[in-house]
Amino acid sequence: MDQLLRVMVRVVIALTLCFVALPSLVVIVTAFNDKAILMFPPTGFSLRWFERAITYDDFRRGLMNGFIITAWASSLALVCGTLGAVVIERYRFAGRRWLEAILLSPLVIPHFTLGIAMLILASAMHVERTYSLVVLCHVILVLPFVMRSVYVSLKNIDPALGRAAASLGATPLQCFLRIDLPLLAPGLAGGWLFAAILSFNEFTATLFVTGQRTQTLPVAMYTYVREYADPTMAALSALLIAATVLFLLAANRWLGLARILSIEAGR
Amino acid sequence: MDQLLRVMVRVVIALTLCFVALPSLVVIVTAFNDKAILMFPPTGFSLRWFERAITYDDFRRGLMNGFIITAWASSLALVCGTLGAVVIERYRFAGRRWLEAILLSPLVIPHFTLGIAMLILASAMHVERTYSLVVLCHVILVLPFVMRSVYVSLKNIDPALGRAAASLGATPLQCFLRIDLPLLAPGLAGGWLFAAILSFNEFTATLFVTGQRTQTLPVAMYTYVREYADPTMAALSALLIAATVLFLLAANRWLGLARILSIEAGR
Amino acid sequence: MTQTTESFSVSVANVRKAYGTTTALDDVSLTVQAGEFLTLLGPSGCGKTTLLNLIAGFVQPDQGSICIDGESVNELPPYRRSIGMVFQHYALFPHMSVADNVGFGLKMHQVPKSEIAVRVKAALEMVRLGQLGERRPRELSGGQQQRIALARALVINPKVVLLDEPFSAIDKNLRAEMQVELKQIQQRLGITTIFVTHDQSEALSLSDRIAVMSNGQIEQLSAPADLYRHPASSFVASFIGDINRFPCVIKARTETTCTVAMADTLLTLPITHPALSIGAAALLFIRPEELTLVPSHSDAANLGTGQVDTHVYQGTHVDVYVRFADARVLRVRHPGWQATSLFALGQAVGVQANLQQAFIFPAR
Amino acid sequence: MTQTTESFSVSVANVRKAYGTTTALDDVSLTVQAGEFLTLLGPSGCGKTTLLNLIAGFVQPDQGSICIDGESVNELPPYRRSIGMVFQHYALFPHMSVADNVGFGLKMHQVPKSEIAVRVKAALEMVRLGQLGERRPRELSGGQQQRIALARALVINPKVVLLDEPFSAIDKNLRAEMQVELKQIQQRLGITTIFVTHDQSEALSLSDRIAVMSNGQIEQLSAPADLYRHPASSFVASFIGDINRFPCVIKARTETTCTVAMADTLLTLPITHPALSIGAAALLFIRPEELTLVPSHSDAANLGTGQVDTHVYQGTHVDVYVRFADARVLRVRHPGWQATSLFALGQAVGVQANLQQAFIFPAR
Repeated sequence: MDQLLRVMVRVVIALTLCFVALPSLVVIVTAFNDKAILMFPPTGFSLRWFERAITYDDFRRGLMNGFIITAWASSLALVCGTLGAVVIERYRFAGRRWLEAILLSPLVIPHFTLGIAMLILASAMHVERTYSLVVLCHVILVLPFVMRSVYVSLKNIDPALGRAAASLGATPLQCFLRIDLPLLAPGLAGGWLFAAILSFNEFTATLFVTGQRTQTLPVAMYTYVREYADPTMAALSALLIAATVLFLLAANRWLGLARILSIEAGR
Repeated sequence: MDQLLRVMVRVVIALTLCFVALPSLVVIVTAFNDKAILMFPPTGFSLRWFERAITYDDFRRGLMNGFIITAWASSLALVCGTLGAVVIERYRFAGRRWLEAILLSPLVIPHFTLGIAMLILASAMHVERTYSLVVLCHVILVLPFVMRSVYVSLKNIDPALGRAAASLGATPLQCFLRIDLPLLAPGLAGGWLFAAILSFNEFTATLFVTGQRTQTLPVAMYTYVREYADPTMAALSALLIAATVLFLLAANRWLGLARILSIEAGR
Repeated sequence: MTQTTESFSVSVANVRKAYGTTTALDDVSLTVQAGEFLTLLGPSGCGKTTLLNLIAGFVQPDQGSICIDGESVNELPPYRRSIGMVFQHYALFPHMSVADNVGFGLKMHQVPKSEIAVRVKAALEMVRLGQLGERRPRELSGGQQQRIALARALVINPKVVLLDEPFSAIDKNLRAEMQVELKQIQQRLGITTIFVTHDQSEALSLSDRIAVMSNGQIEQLSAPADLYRHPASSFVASFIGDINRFPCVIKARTETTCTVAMADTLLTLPITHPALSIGAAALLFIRPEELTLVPSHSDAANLGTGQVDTHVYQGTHVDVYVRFADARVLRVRHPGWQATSLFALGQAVGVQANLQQAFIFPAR
Repeated sequence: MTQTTESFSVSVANVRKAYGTTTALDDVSLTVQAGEFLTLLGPSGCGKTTLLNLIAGFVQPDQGSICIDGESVNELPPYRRSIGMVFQHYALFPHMSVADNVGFGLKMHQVPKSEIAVRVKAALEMVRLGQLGERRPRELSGGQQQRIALARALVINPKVVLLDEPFSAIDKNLRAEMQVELKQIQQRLGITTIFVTHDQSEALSLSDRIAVMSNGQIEQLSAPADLYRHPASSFVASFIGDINRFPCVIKARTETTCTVAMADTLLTLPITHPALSIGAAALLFIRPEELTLVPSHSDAANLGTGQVDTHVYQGTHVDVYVRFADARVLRVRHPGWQATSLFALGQAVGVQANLQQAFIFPAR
């Protein structure tokens, strides 16, 4: 009985692993096809789709836009999310639960709705589809993830440390700068990183708020895919996957994967 | 100095709250406009867009599809995610960190890439754009969130409980069924719920893997928005937001919001 | 008012504090003399930590005033109160070296760098850890960490040092050593010290005076030997030291003595509480070391005769539990180790009490 | 082999266990007699918990065999070993009522429902909590929870009950009471018991025999009074009870006595360890209660004269710390409370030792 269960558990886990890993593998393999068609398995070997992915103008512009938007959005979200997490974790006040619920709400509001809302807002305020609009939209989307990361890090700071610092003459500001901030740093870095990855990959809401000039890489990819069916898309995806893996491996050494993906469960 | 800081903190938090809450409010208000245009602020009051949202055929079919896909995807992800979390948390083996990394990878792989990969896979295996394809895709996407929720719940179970049960004569299977499972139940329910909300709202990958017959609500909405610019979209979004809020309020009473959104930080 | 408070290092007057509907402190007043080692002792939830946090400034009183060195500090935040504080779990800053931890308070007080180095070195040598300045806190043992925390609190020359159960997380075998070290440092520096603990033996060994607290009030404030030898209430008698407790009834009383009936025995003993009237129910307390085992039915057996129930060996002595016919169990302390063989389990023995050292309080 | 092990309730033979490069147990052998209360005592990391987990089956030995009631259990999983186990933090199932917790083991052993109810009731009454069956564990105090955990472990009539520091999370003032209760239940049921603790006073008071462990090995296995009065090594002497320790040098020896030089004093005392050769460095141990304070420069002051350094009051006695000219500090136990006034701080006093009760071991 127990033996049977053990085997079943292994089978389910193996299947799950396959299905989770398969799509990425398929995309990577497909990218090396020599024919101008998205097909698996490939019929020949070629690197030309990689060349096209790297040299295609819209992708280059999308990548640059993505970096700009991601950098701003993650950094702003980090500031707002840290403040929110500190206020919610450290102070007890009426409406604390409401504040928390509102800050976390982008987790459950469809990105779709957010995109449309931003579009309506922009037109109401006669704002162009500028970078700020996209950045604002992304800040809202990644805020909950940053908050979670900071929140977990905050929970792991012994409240007695703040009291110790105060008894030694540190004002609340000195205490925050010299005690809390250095101890939060890994959590902040992890939160920023995760937010950056999410922001860089965001498509749904971005589709509504970007124009030709401000479009990010995923939007450029979507536009491309509607015109061409060649493996350039796959090649670009493979490059992105490789970059993400390298990036995370590097970050993992400094921060730990669990911290980046905010899955650590307290102390 | 400290006083100034306090004021600044309040201003930043107030601004953040505004920007996070604003889009939802704008969408809801816009939905009541009487003109056939997405405009804020509205110029008159009407409920006709709500009527249209409820009666429009594609939306009805999308809703039904969404329910079917969401129910299957969340439930399958719950089983796989629970097994994955239990194996990673309870057993120490070579490749444990790799297993964890692969199961969590959908957090950082663009949904876009996943959608394309599923499309390539489906055509390679000559599979139609059926429900199973969409379900599979969603299982992969929500798996990390379920795993995180279960993982946190598992961490909160005192390992001594399992030993106590064993010393009292419980086999590993009895121990799992009578001790672990009842104690995991709230975490499982929270994980399922969060997965369901994410799956229901997913757009990017779904866009690639659904056909006319299997399209979910977000895809139907996208199709609609490309044809019409009237407030029906806003009305539908408002209805979805209302439903989500009611749903979460109800679940909050039983499970706690922190548990549903997996932001609790251990004990 | 100022005149009376000026002579004290710390004075707490009529302080009240409630959390919601729970009263944490109920009209507590207390004065601590300069250089005194005062302990707040009580079970968890008695209000001792709340009182400490009020003095430190981490908690605001609902009512009442707190003075340090004769000045009211009610309006001062913790970082202006000139206190040194030591916490249960050390609360060392994990991202700083030991030397930076100890120097943190001096830095906050804008002491010049060169002076900081000198004073940190002296403080570390005071706690006999002069060579550990470059280490990180997590590399040290619990006892070492707490000594660093003590050095950090003392190096800023605070007006008063507050210690919140500082030894409760430290291995029991190291605790006695740490206690002696703390007491010697405190005596050498002559610094006013307020110490919170729930461990009565720790309180007895360290303090000049002990405030025994219960339910947000101070039950008794006395020197350790007074507390042990003349408890003011049945709570204090039960909480301090090992003790036997029996219900009894007052049968007769004079100015200084009273006669009580306990089961079928009549005992005459000194009065230890004013509110004892004839016929009232009372509680009789007597310590195990004031009891002696005698042959059964001996005339000396003024508490009666029972059976040996259990031996509890403790190295320096054996506690013999004697069970009476009416199910009362008495704990009798017998020095050395021979009691286990002298008084076998089940054997009938008489119990003789030194009634001059018994306490009697009204039953509440 | 079977013959020798059959007469013991639990027997552990030549067990080794390593975690990576750390040796947790190094060739440990141990036999526990039926009905015996045996304690594994040692500092954290000494291997005592590993040994308990090996007997329970939660950990597999690298080498060696474990028998329960004469049968090897090496190949049996924990749920087939017929053990009852009590954990430090109670480990009650939080989603079950107290009665369901206690009945869980019976259910797992397929006992009929009606019998479960009867046996659960009896077990709860044994720990004097008969009325709490319907409560949830979290509604109970720590002491009550641990009594429930004990009832749960005992109700299945295990061959041996294993207790892993069961009282260390319990309030100190309740601990003594719980210890007496455990000992009485154990004696009444006559059940073989293995108890793990790092608290030597708990070990002394409860055990029939104590195995003192250090670095994965058993240093001494003796009855409590033997351990206290005849320690076999300097580790045991330091770990059990309060004790003074001094380096000294062996100057002369006979069959039964030796003469040692400590600072400028010569002392003659009984030999307590075979490996003591003339000229070797040694450690002299003597308990505070074997020392007496005498007038300074009295002939009786066989340990010399020093100054009173600190008093540590403990209710039943005062420990007086005497500092000698060579910085040695001696702890002298004086019964009662008068020592604080009899021997003022700074006063010169002589120290007399009862050398018949001193221990001497080679310095390692």
